[in-house]
Amino acid sequence: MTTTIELTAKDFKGVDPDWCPGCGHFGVLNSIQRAYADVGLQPHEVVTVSGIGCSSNAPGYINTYGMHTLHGRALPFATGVKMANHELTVIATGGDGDGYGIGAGHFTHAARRNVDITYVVMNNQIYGLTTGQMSPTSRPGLTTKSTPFGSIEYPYNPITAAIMNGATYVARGYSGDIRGTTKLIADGIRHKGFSLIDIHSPCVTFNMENTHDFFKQRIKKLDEVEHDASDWKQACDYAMEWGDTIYTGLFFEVQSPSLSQLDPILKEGGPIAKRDLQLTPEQVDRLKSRLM
Amino acid sequence: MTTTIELTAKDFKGVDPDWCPGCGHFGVLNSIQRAYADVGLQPHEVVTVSGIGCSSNAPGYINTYGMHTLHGRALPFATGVKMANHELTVIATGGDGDGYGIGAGHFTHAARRNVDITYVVMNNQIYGLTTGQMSPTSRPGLTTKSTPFGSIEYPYNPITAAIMNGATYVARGYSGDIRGTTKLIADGIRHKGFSLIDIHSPCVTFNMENTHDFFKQRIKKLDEVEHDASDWKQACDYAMEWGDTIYTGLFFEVQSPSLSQLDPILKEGGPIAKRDLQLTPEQVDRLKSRLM
Amino acid sequence: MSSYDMAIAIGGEAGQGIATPGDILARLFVRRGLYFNSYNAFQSIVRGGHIFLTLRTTEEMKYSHGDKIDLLLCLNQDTMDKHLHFMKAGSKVLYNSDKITPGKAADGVQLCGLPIADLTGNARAGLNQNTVAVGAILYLLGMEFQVLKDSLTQQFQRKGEAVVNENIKVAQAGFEHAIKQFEQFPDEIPMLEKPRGVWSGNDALAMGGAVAGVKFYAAYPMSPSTGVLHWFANNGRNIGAMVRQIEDEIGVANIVIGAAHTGARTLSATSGGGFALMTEAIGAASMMEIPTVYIDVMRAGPSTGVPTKTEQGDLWQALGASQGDFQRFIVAPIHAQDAFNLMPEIFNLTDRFQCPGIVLSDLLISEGHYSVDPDELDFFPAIERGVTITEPAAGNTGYHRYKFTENGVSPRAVAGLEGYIHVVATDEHEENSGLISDEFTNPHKRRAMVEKRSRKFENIVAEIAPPEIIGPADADVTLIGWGSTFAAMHDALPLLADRGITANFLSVKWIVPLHTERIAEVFANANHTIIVENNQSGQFARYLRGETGLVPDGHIRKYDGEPFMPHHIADGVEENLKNNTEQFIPFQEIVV
Amino acid sequence: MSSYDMAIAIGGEAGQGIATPGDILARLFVRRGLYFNSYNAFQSIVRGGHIFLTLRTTEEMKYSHGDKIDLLLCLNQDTMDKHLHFMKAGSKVLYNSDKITPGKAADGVQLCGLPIADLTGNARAGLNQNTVAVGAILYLLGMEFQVLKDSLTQQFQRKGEAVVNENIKVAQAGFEHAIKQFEQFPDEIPMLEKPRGVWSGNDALAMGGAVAGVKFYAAYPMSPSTGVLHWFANNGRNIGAMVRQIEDEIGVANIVIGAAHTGARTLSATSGGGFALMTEAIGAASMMEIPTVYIDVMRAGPSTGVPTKTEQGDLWQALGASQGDFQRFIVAPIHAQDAFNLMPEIFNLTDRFQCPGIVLSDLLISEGHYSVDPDELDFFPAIERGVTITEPAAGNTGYHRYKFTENGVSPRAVAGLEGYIHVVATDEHEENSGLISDEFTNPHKRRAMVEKRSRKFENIVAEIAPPEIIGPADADVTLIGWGSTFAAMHDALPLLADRGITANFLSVKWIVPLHTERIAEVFANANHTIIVENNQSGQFARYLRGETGLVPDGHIRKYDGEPFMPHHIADGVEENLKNNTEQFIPFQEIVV
Ligand SMILES: Cc1ncc(C[n+]2csc(CCOP(=O)(O)OP(=O)(O)O)c2C)c(N)n1
Ligand SMILES: Cc1ncc(C[n+]2csc(CCOP(=O)(O)OP(=O)(O)O)c2C)c(N)n1
Ligand code: SF4
Ligand code: SF4
Ligand SMILES: [Mg+2]
Ligand SMILES: [Mg+2]
Repeated sequence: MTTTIELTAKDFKGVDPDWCPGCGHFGVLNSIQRAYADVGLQPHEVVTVSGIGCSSNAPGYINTYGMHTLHGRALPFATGVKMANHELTVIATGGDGDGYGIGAGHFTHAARRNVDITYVVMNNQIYGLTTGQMSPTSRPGLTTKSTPFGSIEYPYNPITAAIMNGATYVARGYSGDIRGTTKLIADGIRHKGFSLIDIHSPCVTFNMENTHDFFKQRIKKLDEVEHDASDWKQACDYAMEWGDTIYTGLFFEVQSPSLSQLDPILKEGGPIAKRDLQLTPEQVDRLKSRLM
Repeated sequence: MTTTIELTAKDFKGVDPDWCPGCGHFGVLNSIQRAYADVGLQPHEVVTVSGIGCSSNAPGYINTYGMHTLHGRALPFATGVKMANHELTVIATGGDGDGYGIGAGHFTHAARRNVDITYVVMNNQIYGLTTGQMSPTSRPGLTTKSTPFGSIEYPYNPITAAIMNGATYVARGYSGDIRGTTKLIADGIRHKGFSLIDIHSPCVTFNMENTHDFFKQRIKKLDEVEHDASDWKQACDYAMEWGDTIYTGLFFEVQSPSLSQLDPILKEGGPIAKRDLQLTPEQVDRLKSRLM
Repeated sequence: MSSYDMAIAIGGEAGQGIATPGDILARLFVRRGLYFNSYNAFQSIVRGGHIFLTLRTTEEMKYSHGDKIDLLLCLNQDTMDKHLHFMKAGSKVLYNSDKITPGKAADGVQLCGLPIADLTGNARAGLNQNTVAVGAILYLLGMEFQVLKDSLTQQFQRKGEAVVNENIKVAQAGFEHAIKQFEQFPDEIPMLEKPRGVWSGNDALAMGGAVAGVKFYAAYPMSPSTGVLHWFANNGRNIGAMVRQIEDEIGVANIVIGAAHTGARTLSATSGGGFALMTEAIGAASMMEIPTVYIDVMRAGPSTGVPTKTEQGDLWQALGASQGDFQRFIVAPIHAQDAFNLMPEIFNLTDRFQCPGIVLSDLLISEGHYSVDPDELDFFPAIERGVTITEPAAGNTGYHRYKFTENGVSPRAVAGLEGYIHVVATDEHEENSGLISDEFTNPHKRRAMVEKRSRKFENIVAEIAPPEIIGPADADVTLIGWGSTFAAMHDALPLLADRGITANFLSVKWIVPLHTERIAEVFANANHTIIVENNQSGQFARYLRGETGLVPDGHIRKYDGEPFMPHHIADGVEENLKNNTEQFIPFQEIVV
Repeated sequence: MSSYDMAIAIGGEAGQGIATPGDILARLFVRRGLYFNSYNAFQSIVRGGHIFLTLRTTEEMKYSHGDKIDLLLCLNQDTMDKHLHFMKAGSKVLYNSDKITPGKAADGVQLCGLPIADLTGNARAGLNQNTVAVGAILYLLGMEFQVLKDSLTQQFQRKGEAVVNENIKVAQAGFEHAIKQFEQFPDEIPMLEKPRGVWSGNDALAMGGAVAGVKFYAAYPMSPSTGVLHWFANNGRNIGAMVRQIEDEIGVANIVIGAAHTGARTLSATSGGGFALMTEAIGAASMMEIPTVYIDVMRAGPSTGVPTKTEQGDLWQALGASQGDFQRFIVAPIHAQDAFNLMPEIFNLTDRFQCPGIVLSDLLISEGHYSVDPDELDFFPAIERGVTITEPAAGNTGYHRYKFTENGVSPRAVAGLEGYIHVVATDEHEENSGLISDEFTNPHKRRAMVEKRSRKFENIVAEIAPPEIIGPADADVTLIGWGSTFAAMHDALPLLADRGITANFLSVKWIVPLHTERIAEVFANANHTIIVENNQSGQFARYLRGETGLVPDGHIRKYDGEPFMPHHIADGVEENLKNNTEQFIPFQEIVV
């Protein structure tokens, strides 16, 4: 049934994005599409799931199955898809507000459970779609519509948080670096378990501080330094650096069984979604005998 | 107005708890009451806020202002109290399900913002009040009513999570050690900023693994080892240990301005809650002039 | 004379092991083929407090725990003090005479003291008092000891022979003491041909889901819905279903939609507070047109309220769940077996009409235990998935997920199929899923899509059976209720007949769609109408008036946390007919 | 003849700077003391898409953006293509003739091409086309150039003299081109004595909160409510109020209760999806008896829906917010100034009756801009806190938070006071806050506490003013609406009069409590009743029938995302009177 022709990024193009010209999310979208092709996926084998936000519009722009759901809820939806049909490749896409603000609880627990999802966050350190308010990753002092005198909150570090929550693949990209980001996403898809790829993706309309220029001046690749991705302490050290240098690359990776590998119900019988709805007479007999 | 007599733990006693005999929470309650006395607080200057759970019944058992709120929401309520009247001492109490399960998002952000709240979690690695289901801190293999064949989830580590989220005082206690726990709570109250005291507090009815005996055999105090509480890496190392030795004590402490210290609105004018509701003519004139 | 009807109440505190004698007696009754039901009044506390378990067994089908107690077993002084006054002539009161002092009983009440220490040779007397009592009860009911022996053997065999023997010994002591000291009940306990089983309402909901094909169950624990989670946790492996405990109800409500999008039938259950958190997702499921079913087991509210008490207080929450106008089914089962039957029905409807379904159960139904005859249950119900596409297609099918159709239902392809790639979206969208909220917000397209969805429900009432009136035609009074009040209304009819009032009743289960024509017909044919509901504000009465304009002649309401007993309704009818009161609130006699 | 009434529409795409000419014109109008209102039709996209801003200025108070466009400014070809057909004789269409090709206009429409490159000497022509156009518009309206000069100076002075001069230069070029090429509108634009200001509905809500004493505002951004957050963020320091952006709406809904418990007046605003997440907390506030106010600015649903479009779709969500029966106020302001006035009123009520309040605004009111006369606003409204205790007391006061009282209101001590230590609880509780859900669940105490709370609302309708009918008595038709439909109903009356139909209307703002008697009176006195609402299922009609049994003769509904224009209502009335249709859904002519 499944025809396996080699596909290219183009085959994963959906409708044209209506993001602002120059928006960082274009680069991320591009990288996701390339990564799908690089991994050798077929569009119908992939489900791209998002919440709500500029970044969360991505599923419509991608030629795979897509779920464009509720603000902050991409991960529960994605987990549902993956658990019910673990043969599918499931990617969650979203923004910093969506994932680390309203979605922080789900992020914590999806990472902890090591659900086999690749989570691509387009982190612009602002709420874009709602026209520019502080986000959990906004840096102190950032002036936004909700902080006209500058933010006074300590920012959330998604990399260190993901590592501590139990994510087994944790990376940071920059949307201007399509080649690097593509590789991080592709490896994240290949990784079995929960992978986070947090991507700095400038909002050119509302965040006047964390711009393309800002990152271009500061980004340094972990490849260029000595970093052992199995060493969480070093990973956190690099991830915490936020000054003249900001690191991108794979911070942390470890192999441990993912939730679908752990749940005995998936050991045989194939995906939940494809099982017969009607019970078998044997199953019914067991249910009946429990009643008596 | 305020009369300052030296009070003892007794003065902080509310109605008698209806916990199961032997429940770990008794020790925590006791420690909280002692800590209030040790810090020299007056009952009416304190607000004890909780969610819902066996542990969350604590406010009724304590003679201070109390809010017994919604499951998982102790921290937003407590933050509201603290922000509106930062002269009050605000303690949040709760369980592992309440705080790290449904409340994980709030926990993340309250820690990040360094709200000056002391958060006392009675961690029994189970959902007690709902008669025994897996919690986020349940260890793999634990059989509970929702995991009759054993939990397959990786547990949440509140200590390392709190440190990475930005909490500025992070400790672990054991409810059987009332003296030690009292000190940790008292120091947490004295600390300016968000403090977590995660306390192993066995559920004698539903968790047959993480019992008093279990902890008595394993607990070792950080005082007994060389530990620098300003070193987050060492703190995480000790916190991750979960075998023959389980550490209690102060894992991490750092001083940085709390949210009420940072918000310029509190720099003068006293607590929000005590301000005149009616605007002044000058304030109104400024509002009017903005309209024109 | 009247058929066999025996109610046994056991009172004590949490931790005194009330469940065990309750379970043993229940099994003994249903093995004789008798009907059985039980109601447990307890508190939100794990040990201590006061528990009062009422077990009723009958020869004819009864749904409520009734109005009388024939036998009261006091496991502590408190029970004696609180409930003795309720006991009428001909009833019996058992108690441990070593520890409990009986109060002053009404004439004709037999006080049956059990000298537990003596009878058990003092061996672990506290723990064994329940078994002694069960032995005594067995005699009082006129059963042979052998059946109890078998039952105890089965119950304790996991704990070894010594425990079995010990239990049999003390039970026998109780039995023999009763022979010597107490009088049996005059009515002979029937022995019918076919044994029955026992289940709870939560078991029925879960099993109904299982036979409907639920293969993914997710939940966050919340009383009184947790029994559904426990059922799936215990039975999931047998039926090949995944069971996930999630971090909160928001996660639950959304994960089941994600799973359903792959084609699985998915289910979750919660109570009012958790349901409040789920509402946003319910609107999302409807907008994306993905079927899934949410159970709200109602408890006494508002807010945390009284977690261990019953109420029908979430009707308006279900009606008002999530913003905007959208399609969803709402059904309130009227008893446990109805709950089982409704699950496949609502799953078929949600699949066919591609929207979520809400099941409003309550603590009374869900935590009650009932006899059940498995042969009356359809374990292989028809599975109707409507125009759900689950097979791949080759090439470009030109598939549009939200295609305009005459009845508003668009063929739904599940995720992962070759040939049907599409996006589902909570933003308003076009036939091809393009967002109408973006770039060009076309009001005509928006209107057309709203109307497409709403067409699905235009003739929806034809899809469900109209509610049936029960009882004599042309009765003096017609009672109208919804959901769990079925039990008390059903059992109130004979009481009313005894008082010279003929009554019939209508139990509405489908809230959306509402069978307005049938209900209007019932009102039109009634001599006097009374709405019965277990809440304060008359949630159903207000909803019904809004949909039909119908206003009853009277109301009977209860909101003290306890369910109606049949005589509460009979009293209310009498009062109302005498025109004493338009709204009757019964007094709860049993206080735990 | 009729008084001055001028509607200007500006169409283009997001990012073309439509707001600036809109703001300049608005300021020019209100400085002349004219009434003004504007409606912006746009999409959920930050740049691109199609924006259509309608500005209406009138000599007499009008509430809606009206039915006609007198002057259309096309910033791109798309606007020309889409909206030219809408232009009637006597109207004018401005456009950049370098880039935009006019279509075929109706007779009597003046097409006014602006050769922007010529007029500006090509200097940054794109950016300046708006300013050229404003210059031309000024002439067409018959205003002197000087006022625009002042306005531009003020607008651009932050950017330096060069920018100011540049803008004045190109504006003047537009003005002079118009003098030479175009015909002025015949009506003279009035100059009244007293200048007005401008605000949005969200400004009005926020400022109403500020004068009511809000000192703690928390929110999570959500369109179309975010304007309230932005207002507080900008003005909080002036009024001494704390403003917090929280991680999600659940946090928001709960943090405001915590803050209110210390005695502060607290406020938050969201839209439907966020409100869904807040409902659990609203029930909690009511159970704990802590006052706070939640604003839901409704947008087109269900689910994410159409974030930039209006609808009155959350009425049932508000009515069904949270489980169980509990007390809360629900009010739907009918226009911006009403929103301002209602805020102190609902804060006083929630303080006096110790429960939450819900304000249902919608995108139409909240994001619309309106002229306002600050002297008509009460910035020092009475603050009534009822029996709120904010001063400490010495010694043991024997204080019980939930004391039984005749009217159900118990004195409420705020947290932190000496002498009043107590616990507030979401579990059912006794007078002294002891939990009824624990240890002993006493049904009588439970019932008494439910009744205490419900007594608070027994005579609550007396606390609010009844809705007033507007228009002639004994009219042919009586329109009934709620909330924002006030504007279109108000402005439809003269249209109907022109068509020979006398009409009056009732705009209901208080949903809970509902003034059932007054509404019944209005129905009784009406010759023909029609309910007008901006949703599909008739949410208010269904609620009204449930509360009163009243059923109107017809319905006018709209659910395409756009608000009613007055003629939509007039058409609906006509159709309905002709008995052509019981339910009229107007066709939306302007499509953006
Ligand atoms: C429950 C809920 N709350 C709020 C919103 C409004 N909202 C839509 S997108 C968004 C934030 C988007 O920020 P982010 O996730 O960082 O994405 P970005 O637009 O920056 O790419 C918010 C608050 C919503 N849709 N639903
Ligand atoms: C929204 C909501 N969901 C679920 C519940 C049910 N519930 C009450 S307490 C509890 C868990 C308690 O566990 P924990 O917080 O660990 O406290 P413990 O009882 O173990 O001390 C749950 C799930 C609730 N009250 N509200
Ligand atoms: S607002 Fe920001 S995030 Fe959104 S599309 Fe524009 S640039 Fe991108
Ligand atoms: S159930 Fe567990 S946590 Fe709850 S009171 Fe009993 S021992 Fe303590
Ligand atoms: Mg963002
Ligand atoms: Mg716990």
